[in-house]
Amino acid sequence: MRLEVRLYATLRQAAPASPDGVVPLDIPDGATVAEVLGLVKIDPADVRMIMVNGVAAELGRTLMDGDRLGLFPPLGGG
Amino acid sequence: MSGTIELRAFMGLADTFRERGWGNPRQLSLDGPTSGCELLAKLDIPVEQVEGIFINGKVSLPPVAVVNPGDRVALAPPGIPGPYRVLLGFKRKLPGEGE
Amino acid sequence: MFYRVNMATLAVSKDDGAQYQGLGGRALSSRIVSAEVDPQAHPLGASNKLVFVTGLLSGTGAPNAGRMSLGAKSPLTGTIKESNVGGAMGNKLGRLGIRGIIVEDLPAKDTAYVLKVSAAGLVVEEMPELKGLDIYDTVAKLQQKYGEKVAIGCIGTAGENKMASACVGFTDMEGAPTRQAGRGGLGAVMGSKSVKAIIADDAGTQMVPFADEAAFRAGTKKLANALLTHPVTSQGLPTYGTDVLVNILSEAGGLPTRNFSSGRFEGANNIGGETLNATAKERGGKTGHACSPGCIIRCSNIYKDKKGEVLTGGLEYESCWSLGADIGVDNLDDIAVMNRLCDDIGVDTIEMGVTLGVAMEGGVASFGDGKAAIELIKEVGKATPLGRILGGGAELTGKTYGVRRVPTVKGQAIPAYDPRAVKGVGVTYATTTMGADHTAGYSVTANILSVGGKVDPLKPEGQVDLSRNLQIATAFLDSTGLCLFVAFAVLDIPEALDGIVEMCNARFGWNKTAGDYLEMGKQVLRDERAFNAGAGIGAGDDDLPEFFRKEPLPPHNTVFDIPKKDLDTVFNF
Amino acid sequence: MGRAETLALLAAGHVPERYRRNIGTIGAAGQARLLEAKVAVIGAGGLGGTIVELLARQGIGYLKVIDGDTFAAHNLNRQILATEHNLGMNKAAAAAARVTAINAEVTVDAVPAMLCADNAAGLLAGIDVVVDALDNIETRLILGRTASNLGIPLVHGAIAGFTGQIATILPGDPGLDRIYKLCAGQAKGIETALGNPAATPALAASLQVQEVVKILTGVGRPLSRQLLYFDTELNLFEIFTLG
Repeated sequence: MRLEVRLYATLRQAAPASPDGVVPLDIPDGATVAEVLGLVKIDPADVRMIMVNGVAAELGRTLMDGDRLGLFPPLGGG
Repeated sequence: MSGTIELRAFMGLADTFRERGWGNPRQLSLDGPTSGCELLAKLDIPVEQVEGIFINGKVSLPPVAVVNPGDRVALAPPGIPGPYRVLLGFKRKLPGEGE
Repeated sequence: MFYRVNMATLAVSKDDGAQYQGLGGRALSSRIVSAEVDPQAHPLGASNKLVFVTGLLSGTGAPNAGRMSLGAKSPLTGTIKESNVGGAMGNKLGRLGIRGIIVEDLPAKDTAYVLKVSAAGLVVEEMPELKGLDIYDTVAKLQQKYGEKVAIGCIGTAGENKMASACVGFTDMEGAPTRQAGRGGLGAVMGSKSVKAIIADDAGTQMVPFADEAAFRAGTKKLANALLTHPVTSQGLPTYGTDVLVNILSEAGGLPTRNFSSGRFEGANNIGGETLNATAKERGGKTGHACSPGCIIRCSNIYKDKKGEVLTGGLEYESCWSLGADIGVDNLDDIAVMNRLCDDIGVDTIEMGVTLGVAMEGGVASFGDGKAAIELIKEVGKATPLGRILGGGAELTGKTYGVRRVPTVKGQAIPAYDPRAVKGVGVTYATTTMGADHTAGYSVTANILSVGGKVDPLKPEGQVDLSRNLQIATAFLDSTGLCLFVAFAVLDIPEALDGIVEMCNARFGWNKTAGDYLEMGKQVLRDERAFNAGAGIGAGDDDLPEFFRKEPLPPHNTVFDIPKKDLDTVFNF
Repeated sequence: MGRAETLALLAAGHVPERYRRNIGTIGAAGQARLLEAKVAVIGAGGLGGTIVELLARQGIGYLKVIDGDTFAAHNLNRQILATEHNLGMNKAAAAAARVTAINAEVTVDAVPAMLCADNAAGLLAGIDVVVDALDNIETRLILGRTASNLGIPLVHGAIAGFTGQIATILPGDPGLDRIYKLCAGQAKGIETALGNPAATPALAASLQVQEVVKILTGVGRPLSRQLLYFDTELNLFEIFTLG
């Protein structure tokens, strides 16, 4: 099944071929967010917010065909 | 039977008195016996700003207080701490109980 | 976790205190003292123990849960004593997972020890350079050595000299020693064991564990909401502090004036909260100061002198009264100087002020002479013979000068509500296990115990029942680590009590009801009564001094007329 | 003119000149609500400086500015309150001085201390809206928990590089720990690598101020249970649901 992964800020460095941070990705059925992180080679420790179709989600969330997965690093500055 | 009362205000009401340029204590003349609510109306102080009225050192609640000329009167707003609320008789009404 | 420190061997041991499960604060300190101290022990001897304990909610970050308890047999009253204190330490000890520190025996040598507790454990350090220092200097030296973030409780020279009115001073959140475990002379017990200070450093600790964190937060919100909406806790106390009571009690004819000879003070307004607040504004001091972590009531203050220098902090109603009206002084600056001296030397301000009132009655100085009063307190600091008499408290001073009107119960000075005009508190003074103590029966739980104020403060009817229920509820609140002032909100907003019950349950995974917690309060009083009986202090001692029954108090000209036999029924529960 | 007089004028339907350009969006009643409101701004750096500036101009009646830090040269690129003349000055004190210069009707309290678990509840009691303008995650979580315990709406903002995020957490909403859920023990975010350029904090701060105004006046729809994320490198502005 196909997924649209959107990488924000520093996480875009994980997909240098997609400078806009939008990475289409084929994944096995029933894959979780954590497994997708492995596929795109992003350390879960660098991800602080996960959005699936615009709604906050967890690492263990099972993804569906056509889902849009947003991954965010932590922003703490002021 | 008219005469004056000696009126004091505490806590935030003391600020009100000062802002209005009133003395604290303030001498106020009354025509005769005056209810607590009438007194507060005369002073243009909303009744909800007064929890208890001391009349000669004893606490009354505004709706039942009666002030007579010659009395020493003091206005206590809500928000004064201390055991007084039970021990001095401010706290009269229990939840679910009438006056 | 409990630490035991033996001052004779300087050995420190650690255990889980299985025998004290389920207890905190006053319930815990009184249980330890009644179980482990011989009631016949000399308060300054090897058999007495000094305990520092946290409350059930200490360290949780719950609103106003920053208090802790000290316990021992009191050198002032000869009774059991729980002295409750705010400041920064209760929270830190709670975060460190400490339920109690029990200090035992007497040291072999005359020096100054510091007990330092941190995540690494408790160590005893000898710091002879602290000996002879008063509290502000001691704190400054300790902060130099251990940093400004530690919480400190220490004694001054009054404690070192084992004066019966010596307190233990604790630092607030800014590190100023403005909070005292004031009553009952526990500073002298600490001095007898040569413990100059106790220090808590909570660096590296995590949040305390909860059996059910979500339920705990829900309870927290109920209490916080009540405190933030009740006019006493959200407006009156933050703006004016406790000192706002001076005018009120004077108006009610219950403000003891010139050694309890009148109930109304003509200078009340000069020393009351309204003036304190205006002075703070004018000089850049502060009202609305929080003394302990999590405090959202913020009744404390910082008082500056005419030059704008910080003079003292935590200037409370009781101190403004004792060092003011009770000695006829109507000058807030003089009172602030006296408060600072008492906090520095380390004596209880209530005991000191009442003692000065008795001394003035005995002709040592004139009522209203603030400057003379300041000099007399300095005598205490110098430990001259006169200073030692005054530091020994009101009863000793009364005997020394042949004064007939000595306002004490079981040797402890009566606080700022005259029992002839506020009779309910008179019952509490007469009967509490602590010696005269106004906080032993605060205005709590009128709703849950159906003891609303159907009482007339000038009449005897109903006062015994009122006092009984207040004492029980207070004993429970003193066990939680919550500040007693949450009681104002609890009185009118039932959800506040629900919140307290839910927090205690969710902290430990209990399923107790409000009734169960009040049972804990009753058990506290039973423990304390049993200890006092063993010490030879029984129902016969539960009364006020004779003059309260004989001398009418102006302006209401009433006497204390609750029959002794009725007082003896307070503990029928 | 003092705040009391302004409030009396507003109640009588007259808008003092200094607030006239506010009225088209929030109305005279809204302006009165702002003048009666108490807002605490935690942090007076990149975000907080602009927030304080705008809140003072908007006419918030009471501001409490909490920051124990002092200005240093590396603040000059973005912190609107930092100047070459006040390096070394406490940030909260500088904010208070700026507020007084802008709008004397605003009562301002400067608290020259860092917010921490010990003092948070005391400092926030009685406040109507809290603005998170902090620069580290650890303190943000303390702030979030305290605001939640006290039932105070919180407007969160954080930045790093070209990116920023804003969220409003009303009492009962999922809290800041939802946003920083996986951050336990991590004090800082990617700003340590990306830095904080001049415009990003101002952009985030403006959005935060707009949230405060909406919460207090009831006008518009706050970002409750939502998070606005912007990435100006790609001109992305996206709103996510926090659930």
